[in-house]
Amino acid sequence: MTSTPNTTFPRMKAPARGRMLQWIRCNRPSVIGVGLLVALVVMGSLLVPGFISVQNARSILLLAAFLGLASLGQTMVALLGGLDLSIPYVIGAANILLPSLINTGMPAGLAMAILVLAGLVVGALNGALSYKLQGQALIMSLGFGFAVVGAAQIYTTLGSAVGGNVFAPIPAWLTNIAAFNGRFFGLPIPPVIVIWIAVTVVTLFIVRNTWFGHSLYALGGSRVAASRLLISEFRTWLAVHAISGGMSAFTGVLLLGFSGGGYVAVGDPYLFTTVAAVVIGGTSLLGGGGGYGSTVIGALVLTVLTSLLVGMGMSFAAQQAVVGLLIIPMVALYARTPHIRSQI
Amino acid sequence: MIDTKPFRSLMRRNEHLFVPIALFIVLLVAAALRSPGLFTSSGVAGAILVAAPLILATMALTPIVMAGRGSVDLAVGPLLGFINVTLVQWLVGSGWTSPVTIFAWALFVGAAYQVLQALVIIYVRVAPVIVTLSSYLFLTGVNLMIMPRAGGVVPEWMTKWGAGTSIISPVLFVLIAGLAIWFVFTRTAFHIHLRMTGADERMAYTSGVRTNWVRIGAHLLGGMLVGLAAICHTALISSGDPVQAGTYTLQAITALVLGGASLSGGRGGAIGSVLGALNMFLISHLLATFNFGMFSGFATQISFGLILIISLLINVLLTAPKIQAMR
Amino acid sequence: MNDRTLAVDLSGVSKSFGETRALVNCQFSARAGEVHAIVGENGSGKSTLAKIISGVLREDSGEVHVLGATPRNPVEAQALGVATIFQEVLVADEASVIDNLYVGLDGLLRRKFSARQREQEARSLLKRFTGLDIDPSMPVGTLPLSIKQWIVICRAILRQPKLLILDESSAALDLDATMRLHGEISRLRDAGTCVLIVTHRISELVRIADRATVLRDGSTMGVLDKVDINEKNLLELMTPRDRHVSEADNRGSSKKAALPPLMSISDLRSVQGAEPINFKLEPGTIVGVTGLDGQGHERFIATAVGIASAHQGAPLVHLPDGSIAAIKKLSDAEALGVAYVSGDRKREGIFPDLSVFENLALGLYRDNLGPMGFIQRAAPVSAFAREVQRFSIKVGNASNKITSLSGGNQQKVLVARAFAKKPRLIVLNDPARGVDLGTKRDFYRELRAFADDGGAVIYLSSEIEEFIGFADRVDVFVDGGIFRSLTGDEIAEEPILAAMFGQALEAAMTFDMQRAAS
Amino acid sequence: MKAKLSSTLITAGLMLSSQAGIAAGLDEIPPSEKAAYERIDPQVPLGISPLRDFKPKKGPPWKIGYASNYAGNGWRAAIMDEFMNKLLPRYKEAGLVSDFVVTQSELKDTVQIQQMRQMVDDGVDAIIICCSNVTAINQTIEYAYNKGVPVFSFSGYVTSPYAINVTENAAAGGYIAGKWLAEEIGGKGNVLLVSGIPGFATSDSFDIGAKDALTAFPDVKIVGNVAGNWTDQVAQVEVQKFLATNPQQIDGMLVQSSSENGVVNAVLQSGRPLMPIVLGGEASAACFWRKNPEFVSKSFHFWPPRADARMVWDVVMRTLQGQGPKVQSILRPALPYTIDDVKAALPEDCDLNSTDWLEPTGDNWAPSKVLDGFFDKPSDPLTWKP
Repeated sequence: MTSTPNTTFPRMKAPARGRMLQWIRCNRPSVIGVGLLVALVVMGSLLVPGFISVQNARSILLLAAFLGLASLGQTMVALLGGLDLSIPYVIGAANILLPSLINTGMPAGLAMAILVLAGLVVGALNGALSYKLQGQALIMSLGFGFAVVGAAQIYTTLGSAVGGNVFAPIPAWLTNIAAFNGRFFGLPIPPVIVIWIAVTVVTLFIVRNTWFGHSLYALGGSRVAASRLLISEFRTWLAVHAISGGMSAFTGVLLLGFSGGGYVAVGDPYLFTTVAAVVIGGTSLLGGGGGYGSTVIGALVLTVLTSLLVGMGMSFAAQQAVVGLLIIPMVALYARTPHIRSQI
Repeated sequence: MIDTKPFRSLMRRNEHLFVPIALFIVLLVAAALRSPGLFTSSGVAGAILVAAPLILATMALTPIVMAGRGSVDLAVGPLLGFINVTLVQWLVGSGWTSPVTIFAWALFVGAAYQVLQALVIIYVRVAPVIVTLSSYLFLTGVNLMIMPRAGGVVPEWMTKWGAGTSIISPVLFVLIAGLAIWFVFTRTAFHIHLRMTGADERMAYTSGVRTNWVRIGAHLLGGMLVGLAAICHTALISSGDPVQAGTYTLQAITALVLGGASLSGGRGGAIGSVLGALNMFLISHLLATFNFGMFSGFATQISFGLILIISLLINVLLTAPKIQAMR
Repeated sequence: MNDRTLAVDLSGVSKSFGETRALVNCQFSARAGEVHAIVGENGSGKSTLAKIISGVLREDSGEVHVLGATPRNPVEAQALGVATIFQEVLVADEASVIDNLYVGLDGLLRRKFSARQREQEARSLLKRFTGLDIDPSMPVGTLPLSIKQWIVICRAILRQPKLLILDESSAALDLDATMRLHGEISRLRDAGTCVLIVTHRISELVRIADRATVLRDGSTMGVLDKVDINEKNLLELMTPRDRHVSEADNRGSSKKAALPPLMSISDLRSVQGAEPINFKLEPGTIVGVTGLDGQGHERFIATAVGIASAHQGAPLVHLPDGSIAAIKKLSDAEALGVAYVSGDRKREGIFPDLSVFENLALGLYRDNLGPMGFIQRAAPVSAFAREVQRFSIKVGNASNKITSLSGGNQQKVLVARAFAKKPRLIVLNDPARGVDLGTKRDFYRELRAFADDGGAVIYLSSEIEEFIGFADRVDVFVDGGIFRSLTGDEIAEEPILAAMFGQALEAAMTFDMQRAAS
Repeated sequence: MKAKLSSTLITAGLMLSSQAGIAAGLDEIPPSEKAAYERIDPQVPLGISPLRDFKPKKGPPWKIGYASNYAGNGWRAAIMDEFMNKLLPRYKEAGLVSDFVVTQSELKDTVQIQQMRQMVDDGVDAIIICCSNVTAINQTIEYAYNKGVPVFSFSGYVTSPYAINVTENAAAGGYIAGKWLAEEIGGKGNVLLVSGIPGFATSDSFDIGAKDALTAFPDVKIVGNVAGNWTDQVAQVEVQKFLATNPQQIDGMLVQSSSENGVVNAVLQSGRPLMPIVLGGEASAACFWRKNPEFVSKSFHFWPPRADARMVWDVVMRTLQGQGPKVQSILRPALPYTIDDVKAALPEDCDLNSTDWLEPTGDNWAPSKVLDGFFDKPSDPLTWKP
């Protein structure tokens, strides 16, 4: 499940059992994540009536899909040891700009493409300017987020009586993508779930089989060693931020079907939940380990957990507190920082 | 002939304050032109009242950030909110309203929670940014559980604080108390330990600095300042609010960066933080004079974003030649 | 063993880091008022020993007595009177010289010295050692490395230690400075301080040590008294009897015919103001590059592969078709068939999270991209098999993380990565740092074979012994330029040493004669 | 148990407030309007107005400030439009208003406090606020009052003794809505409560009233409460999330208006059968109703935006003119309307995405005659002479 490009060497000689243990050791975060996921589902089926149902599974997958799509960029930035705090703002900006563009008479599909492209550009710009900052790069992304969402809100408010949010007729097909009763070629699956699966498969394939994917892990492991292999840190840094911006914009436009209108705060929950999904999945924020496969597990764990807690009658507030408490033990399991004694 | 050496070394040590000071002067001049009302006694009083929680929250972040390891405290806003709602809901709700109780509670809760975070960072050895992220989510949830919606009342003696009609006000005294705590702290050797730990933890550790105590101390100090910030915030809104205090996190981080502190540790101080917070206040004050109407909220946001970006870039330009010289 | 005069007394101390056993049942003791050297090859455990004595590390088992107690951390060690100067120059660049000197000397809250006292003491201390009048309020980041090294030394001296530990601390100092340091060490010794010197530089300790403890593979091999401290005795104890370097004579078989060079460098200045460098490298030759630390040889290596840019001129590569191309950046070197291997494998070598296979294959993927830029694994897989065989790398499972291998095997993977690219010229920056002799021998053998097949090698090392019986030529750097090129029988310890210290060849010869006579 | 507790609290509160009212200013209210003060939120101040003898510092013309705290829904947009494009030109022409200053604080109390203080310092003559936090800006209102700047809160009250509240009786509105919904679903079933912004006056009052109404229906259970922020998009997202994570049956939606269209869409998207939903005046939801007349039996004007805006403007002008408002809080009752009213207001091919509002016809919300009754020296503000 993990997307670390630790290619299995073709001629493995170890006996099957040793191989299994070996694999578990190498993919400990994923194993823990999947174990947690299974445990949560079992608990849900025991504690919450109706937890194991097509309806509930569809709901969980739909919510996890948005979180998963929004977390893709965050995962890649985290692999390089950074954090992108502009994600919620870019989501919000795309979410209000799309209906605003539709209101000008532009076809929705074209508007979506333009916005995803704009997201890529904004992300790349963020990456270019934050590259030199290293430790403070996340603050740069925050500043970028503020600027982008502020600009988008001013743009959409110009000539409109509504400030910030945008009202517009949303095409039925776009609503269908994100709706619970959405249908994918007649199947009762909201298309956004299919989109998420497709994005996941493509991402895992690309990371495993392209120079870019390998560059990510090489840079996360050791910047200098990577530069000796002619891996450009700048280009990769730029690329992951561009991807993050593009995916945020993509999530933002897809969420329009969910929100029914441009709603700038639709991205707000993703400020920290994307980080939580990345961390719970097992990608170390110190760079190097983990990957999008881990984040997919993390997003599912978070969503199943939320659903379980709601089913057990917990308020939104209590859910948030529980998720907050969960993060430290999860990170302590697989991303403890080394003791200072061992760093001298 | 005048000996310029001490002056030069002072300049060198405070290079990071150039940008915030310059920005502060520009903003003051602009404010004087656009809104002379700010420079009346009630204008200043209002400014103190509104800016005090942010100034103190930014100061609270300062020692924690100075301790290094990229430990910017994301939980500062929700912790401020936690103190705010517990003050209103638990203390005032149970009739404990004496100033001594209120201050003791605010300082104790702030310090205790921060020390807890420090202990997790030290002994569980999880990166500070993750510990505080976890705290952010946890406290945001807990605040809503304690107080599902804004409301409640503050103690009788505090209701007058929010008036902000004269410069010499209780809020000013709390602010001065915060600065005094900071001043005392910088006179101690602990301040040097903190700077050295933040600048190079391995060096400090091997040189015999008790780095764990320093980290705990930094959080303790930060926690006490959060407590004072929470009192000023509570006085400002005269009620409890489980949600809004959360926004102080991003504001304080922005102010901290505007004040020239380095998030990688070792560099920072009260002057920079106070300047950063004041600059934030002045920016929003100035923007409000332009009658942006419905845009005012958005204009503020975009300005903060752009100024943050520019300020970071200027910091890079200032420090870049030095880094090259080091190599 | 509980002799009162013993400043340090360790018995049966073991320490492991995961799979690696750094110390195995190690014995060590040192008296007050002596200079005691801890000697051993890289990776023999001497730094671990120093860290245990200074409280940074805790032993897994055994008894540790330092000045009458067992320090559990640096704070306790310092309270006992231990001061340690670590290998790495640990300074806070943003803080002032004063703060860097006095760090850790205050109480948790109370300051022990007035600002005035600090300022004066710092100024006079630095003046005494560096001869320069340095403003103690300067941020350290703006000072050169050698001054930083002095700051670290002064920090230790300020503490008036009863036990002073120097862990390879003269690395950044020039000869003159080293002498001043030795003077200070003698003064401290005479005042009753126990001084421990951790080093692999034999020449350094011959001059100064009263006694020497030799470590090999984490165990004590023996203790030498002053009269017995000489190169022969030390080498005998440091290296296993069956694996002496000199046995593996991989010197080039014969004089090469005057072939056109693979690389030529003329009037290159890698450092501003240095003597221009002229350098030629013919196929089939192995050129050793050395010098005292900070003499520009490392910078030269970096320039030769395009990691650093030259101040003037550029290295030229002569291609088989007769054309000539310059190396301006690392990608040029790569394109022209010049491979680079670093000995600092933790920083610029391995990728700790990736598998053994990926660590090697990462160097090859880019040359083997398939349609649409997708990675092809066939070529790397066969290259991996070939190189594992060639260097007899003990891989275990190729999909294990590289960190599961020993240091020597990790380094082999890195050298193999360079070989797998089939370069024409290999540049190695101290690749044998911290590896065992068996690995070194494998390197020498394969590099020689590579050269005999028409390749060429530039090999930087700080250990003179490495060149003996291996290099065809040794270029010794002083002040950023090549001070002397040694060939043939000149490739021996004394001439190289003499050159490193900038002495004339005759002086080296007389030095040698004197030794022969005595 | 919980419901019982809250109902006791409400009753206690009602008694308290009515006593206070009698003691203070309730007998000043025109007898015909007393009905609007029933079932009032106990926190609404009902004393004698502090501005009875108010004289403006100067003017006319006056400079009015509008310290808005939100702009993200159609309701606020309609109000802005009424202020800027209808009322302002008319009153400028009459020489009564010179300037209208607007700020927006994005729901941040501290920002609103700063903006209001700045308005006072920059010399506005009166400040209008809307639906804000009940207590957070009280100190600021006092500050303004002391500088001779009256503050008027519309569509929502503040507890400050120095402000005038010009608002609908939201608790009574909530009561009507709750009672109607309980009856609509047959007195039995699960209800989702979609609040406005918790902690803000109108939202809390409405919920108190609604819950009070449901105590009479023991078989109606509130199974959840989400915050719709009075915004369609927010409500749509929140209700969808709720429906996604709660598999149980929902029989009715107790919605605070200005988010009903979002709730309708959320239910439609969830694939569940449509249940009765409380509708306010959103033209979009009304259009859906027009196309599906069987959807609900009745709807209500809880807080019609344009009528609310006109009412507060009227009161501000009268106060500045020294007409002397009698009481702290001027309240209006919710007005029911039916599918016939919708048919009269909207064409058959109405827009399901409209951002317009259905308003009470004519002067029905706050007739001049009625407002006259709340002032000591009543006069039409436009024809008033100093």
